[in-house]
Amino acid sequence: MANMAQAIRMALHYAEENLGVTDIFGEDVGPPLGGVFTVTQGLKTTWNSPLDERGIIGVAMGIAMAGGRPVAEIQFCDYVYNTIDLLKLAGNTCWSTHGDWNLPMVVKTPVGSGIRGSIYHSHSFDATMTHIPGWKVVIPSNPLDAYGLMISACREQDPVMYLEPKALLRIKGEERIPGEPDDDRLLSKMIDAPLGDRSKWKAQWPELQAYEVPIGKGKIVRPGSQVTVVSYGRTLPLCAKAAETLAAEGIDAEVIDLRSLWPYDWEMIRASVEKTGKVLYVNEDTEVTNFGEHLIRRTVDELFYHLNAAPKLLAGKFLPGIGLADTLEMASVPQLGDILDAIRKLAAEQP
Amino acid sequence: MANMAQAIRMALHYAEENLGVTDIFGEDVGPPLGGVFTVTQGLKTTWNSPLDERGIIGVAMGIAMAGGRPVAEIQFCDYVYNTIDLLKLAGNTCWSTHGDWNLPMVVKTPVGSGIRGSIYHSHSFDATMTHIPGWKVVIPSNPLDAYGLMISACREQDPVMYLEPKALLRIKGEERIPGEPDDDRLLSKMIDAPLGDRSKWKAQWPELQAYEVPIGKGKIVRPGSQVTVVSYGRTLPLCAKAAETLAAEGIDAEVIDLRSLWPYDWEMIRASVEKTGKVLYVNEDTEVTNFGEHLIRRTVDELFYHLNAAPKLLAGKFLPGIGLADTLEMASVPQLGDILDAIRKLAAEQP
Amino acid sequence: MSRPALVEKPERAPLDRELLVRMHDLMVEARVLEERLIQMYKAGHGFFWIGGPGEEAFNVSLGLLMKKGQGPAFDYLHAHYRQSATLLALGEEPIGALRQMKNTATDPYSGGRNFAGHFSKRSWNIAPASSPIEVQYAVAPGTALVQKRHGGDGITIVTGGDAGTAEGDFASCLVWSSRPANPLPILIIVTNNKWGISTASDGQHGEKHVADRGKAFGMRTKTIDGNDPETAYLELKEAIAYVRKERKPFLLEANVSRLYGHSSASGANFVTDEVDCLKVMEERLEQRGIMTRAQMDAVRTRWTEAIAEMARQAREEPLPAPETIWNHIYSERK
Amino acid sequence: MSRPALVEKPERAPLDRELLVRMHDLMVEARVLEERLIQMYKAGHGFFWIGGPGEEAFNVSLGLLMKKGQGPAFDYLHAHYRQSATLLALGEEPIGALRQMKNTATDPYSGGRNFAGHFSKRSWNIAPASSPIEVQYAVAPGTALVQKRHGGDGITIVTGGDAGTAEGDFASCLVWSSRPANPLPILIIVTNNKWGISTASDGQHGEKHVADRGKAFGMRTKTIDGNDPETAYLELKEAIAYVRKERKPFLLEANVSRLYGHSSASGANFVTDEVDCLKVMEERLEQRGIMTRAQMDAVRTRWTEAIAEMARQAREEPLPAPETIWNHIYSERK
Ligand SMILES: Cc1ncc(C[n+]2csc(CCOP(=O)(O)OP(=O)(O)O)c2C)c(N)n1
Ligand SMILES: Cc1ncc(C[n+]2csc(CCOP(=O)(O)OP(=O)(O)O)c2C)c(N)n1
Ligand SMILES: [Mg+2]
Ligand SMILES: [Mg+2]
Repeated sequence: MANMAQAIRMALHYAEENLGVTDIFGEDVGPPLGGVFTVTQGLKTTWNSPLDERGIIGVAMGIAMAGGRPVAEIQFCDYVYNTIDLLKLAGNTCWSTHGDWNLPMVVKTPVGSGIRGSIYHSHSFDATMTHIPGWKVVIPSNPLDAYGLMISACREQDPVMYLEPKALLRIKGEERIPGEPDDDRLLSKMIDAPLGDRSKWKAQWPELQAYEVPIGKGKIVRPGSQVTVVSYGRTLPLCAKAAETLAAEGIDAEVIDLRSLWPYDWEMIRASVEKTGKVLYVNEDTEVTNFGEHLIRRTVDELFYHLNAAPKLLAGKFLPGIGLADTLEMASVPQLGDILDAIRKLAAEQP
Repeated sequence: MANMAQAIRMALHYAEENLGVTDIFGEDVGPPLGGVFTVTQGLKTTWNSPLDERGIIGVAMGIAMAGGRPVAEIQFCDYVYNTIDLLKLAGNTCWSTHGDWNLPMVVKTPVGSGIRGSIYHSHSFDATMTHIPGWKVVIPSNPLDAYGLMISACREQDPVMYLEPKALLRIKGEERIPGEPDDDRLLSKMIDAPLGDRSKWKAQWPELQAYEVPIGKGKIVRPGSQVTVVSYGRTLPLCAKAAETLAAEGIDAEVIDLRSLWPYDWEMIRASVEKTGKVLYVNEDTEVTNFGEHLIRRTVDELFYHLNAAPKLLAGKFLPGIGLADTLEMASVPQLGDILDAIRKLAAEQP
Repeated sequence: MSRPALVEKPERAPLDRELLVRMHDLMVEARVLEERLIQMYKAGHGFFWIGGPGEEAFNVSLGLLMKKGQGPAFDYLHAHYRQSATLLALGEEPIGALRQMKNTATDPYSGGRNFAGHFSKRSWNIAPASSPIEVQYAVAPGTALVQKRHGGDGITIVTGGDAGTAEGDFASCLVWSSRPANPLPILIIVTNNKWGISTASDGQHGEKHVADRGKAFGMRTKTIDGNDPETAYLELKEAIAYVRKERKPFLLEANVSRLYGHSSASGANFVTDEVDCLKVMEERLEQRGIMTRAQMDAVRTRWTEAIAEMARQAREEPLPAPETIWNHIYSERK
Repeated sequence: MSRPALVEKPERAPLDRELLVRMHDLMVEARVLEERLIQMYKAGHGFFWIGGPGEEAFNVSLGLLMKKGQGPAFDYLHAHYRQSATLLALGEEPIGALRQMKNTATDPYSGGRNFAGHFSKRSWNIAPASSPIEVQYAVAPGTALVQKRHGGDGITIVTGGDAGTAEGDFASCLVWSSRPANPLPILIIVTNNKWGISTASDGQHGEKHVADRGKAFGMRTKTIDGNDPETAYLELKEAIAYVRKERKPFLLEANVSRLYGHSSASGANFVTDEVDCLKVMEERLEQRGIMTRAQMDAVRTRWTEAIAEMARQAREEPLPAPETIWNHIYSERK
């Protein structure tokens, strides 16, 4: 099966061919590298931009204004923070002009910890981004969703922020992308750029098919009855794994992959919490003014009398950075053990 | 009594004279204007910077590194969003260098609605700022606190973000700044720049005295027993007024002025909520991934079994901007009527 | 360091009568419109004024020279908040600006949401003017890039003030427009009025001319007297022709005046110590015998009455309804 | 557009023997250190490598010419992540870099928190190197401003790469350093290795020389061959002397090599098609009869052994304890 990097690449190829994507660009996005995570190798509309994130977002807006359909990359979300004003501007352009202009543009950027990225390659961006109105925000946790969300993103008429959990980019999926060949090695031969000289290389694209993951729809990764666990991105597979482990201990957790952060699938969360009465939100952004806190607010706002325990958030510690040493990274953002503990504790709580 | 603009100005004068403040700078901060809200008129270390917010924050950091003590201004917080990376950098410098460097610097910026500022002179900044570790964040709601918080800010060894609720800058206080003259007109004559040619004008400073509002300490503006209302900035006086009004209806609300957003006075909130069992958080930032949601999370985390009703947040609507027309502004951010309704509803709730 | 007041003297053939009369009419229309907006502000029929009195010679010329239409075959304008004269020269009705001032629901640019002078008109490629200084310079290369690929002779035009060039976005515009991999058809304009709100440019600019910053990038550059209507028109014409044909960037700096101060925040009162391009124009028209004082007065009277009438109309139109805040967060286009 | 490889030929009096021998020793020390860091990465004793092999001629010269000490009377260095040779030339022990590579608790620059090459040493005015490209250019004018006011001859030095000059912060540095109201004693350096990760500079830079961007600001500028140790030293000496004395900015661009690619992310393998400044140095020393091949080999052996020993030591030191994440969020200074 394709890994997430390949899945996004295939979706972008599909979008170039079928959805009118005109420019896939950013730092090192074009040849020879095709992206620091190989996500944009072999695509036909890629190009390398100057090292200037403000220019990247600004030019994406301009391309969208003139009828193009850009997918712009910020190499690491850690480097997006000098463009927040432009992201806000992109998000308010339609509203400020009373509907005169809209900006069909996608910005993609790797997020999160898990590759020993130290202070500036470990940031999360979900808290900051969900505070910016006018955008849609998605984050896949497996290759097939990554494929389907990118296709949906490239069909939107408004800005979409596509977050790539970098710890998951190299992980293979369990479901096949529609059109991808059966043989992984064949796939790699077809679409992964070779080592060494690439100047003559061209990707051989499989016959890919449309597949959409609708923006705003979550996914129940594991049904359960006792505790609801809502997560996304890097921590989602850990939550799924924790739920599996805990099933053996007799704890039956329902795990929801939110997939879209804005708009998000409140109906799915609501139905689950009405059933379980207990909910744990898990993400790895720093925990003060965190998007999970929004979800907790909405939970107590609308479901207070369904709750059998206080809703909980497990998130990154409120620290200025994630330290390089393993000891530091492990202590800073949720790991499997932390998730297990949190679910156990919540399951055990007696109202 | 001094208004808030005068109070901050006097605190800055005190800080220039006594706390080693070396540079008060930003766009139009120096002569002839002395700030678009007159806050920096007549001060001796002011100067006008280029129109470049990134330069302003960067240079403040550099000044702090070299042993200066800067107070940098971003003219409106609406224009701070291209500097978030630098604010993050300022906030992580001490941590990243394992304590080698620290940055004693203050950034001040007007925030909030209330002056018909339309899309770009109405922003709040508390949500974004409280998500940035390594800073202290304060926001006064009256002139005396404004004075005391600025003095505390100028004594810190780490970056302090000083938010000025612009709707309150022209409002006079009810308490005297230590040292300010009895006669308001005299004060104005002494420290407000004259109209017309100012090139020969010099401020006549009163004999000001030290007065600190400790960072991290809230204030109970009105004690009460039935509902806790926690607010800050522009909405604080509205909450106080609402509580007063509601007292006549037999609703006894306790109103807390948070004053410091980070660190904040959790002990004060906790004690109050343990007493009332009901809490309403009020601010005017947009309500998704809002700092009030953090406070709600902490409330349910630690005080779940003390609650007689779901804790509530009244905040700005999740909109791309605040529209210029009065009808739009009133509908977008909490007004007195909204606060009255929210308190009434919470007070009436039966567990 | 102070700058020479006139950097360039017009030495070309004068413009023909018809064009000058047309320009004069538009300049008067724009001036009267701005003065009406200021009056509305002062009378409490609006919360804030900012606009372009003093820039009419340059801005009218720009509007007359633009290729108007929608899409990459036509010119894009990424303007700042002093560009009313350009809109009028393109054929826009003044009532839109009055409605925006009064923030009525009928405001065609923002539905009562944005400040005066914040135009937006997609059908003519007028990108929305937004309050943050200089961001338009980061966006503009994007439309130019699509135009380059599209072919034809459509160009992108971006304008902003002198103080704002201190923002990194101005540099980004120079960098992105002059990449050897893809030079762009973009006219980068700086209208230099020597002020940023209250801050004089003298202490802030190490550059002799802002336009010099383009030189390192191998760009054509020029600093012109934007207060002279003929110079403005002819220099713009030449610069636009170059960009249209060569598909390469041009950085043009125009020295202009700020005749009513920065905005209503600084009082919006007429200043007497700056060159008034409308006066320059009228003197020339009289000297050359193209129009008489009486004819010119008649033009002003005509516009004053017409625009006063429009202002009365705008004043009676309703504000947007509160619940409309929820409209247009996302596009309704499919 | 491609650039001339050598922009400037050294035509001055050669440096004296003693200095050349000292420079050689430091260049070898730095090269051996970087190669050891790469080895550590490849052996799994570190997660990421980035550093400055190929820049030793320039970076050693810079360190030798700096005025070392704490506070505004001394020079500030706002460097990026390829500056190890400068630190060594200032007298820093190599073991610190090894400790940072191994992210041990003893790492003197970040306590095991930051990547290799991210130095910080307040007692010598070494500002923390941070990963975001170019932000140091926005910060550096701040230290220079304090130095200007302080008096004396301390200056601020800021360094960064060629690709990064596309960020607005580079322009901010030029703007803030050259304000007529307060020109600053700052040496603005760009080390041009013609690459930003995988992106060749040819397609991205409309400027013939990055240094030309300073000209509009009335700044002294120069583009030099940073691979030639003598040129580098002498040009730096002149530029530093100018800034020290005149209290004005200077923009210096040094063409340098990137001998092990961008970082470990691109493999960190030796490239054979770029000039190696250490080879240039050694050929010169041999030609002039200052050192023999055998003497130079002995220098390398000495450093190789010393640094290998330090690496062994660093490898055995413990990682920071988990609970230390909470330390230094705020200063403990009072
Ligand atoms: C990013 C940003 N910072 C600050 C402001 C506040 N502001 C509005 S206009 C202005 C001065 C602009 O000067 P200039 O660029 O010369 O344009 P002018 O108004 O003179 O035409 C300032 C500082 C803003 N609108 N945007
Ligand atoms: C703001 C920012 N954007 C992107 C990156 C990722 N990145 C690290 S190094 C680099 C290339 C830098 O090139 P250059 O400025 O020429 O310096 P060099 O590495 O060649 O010395 C990039 C894009 C970053 N660190 N910071
Ligand atoms: Mg100006
Ligand atoms: Mg480089």
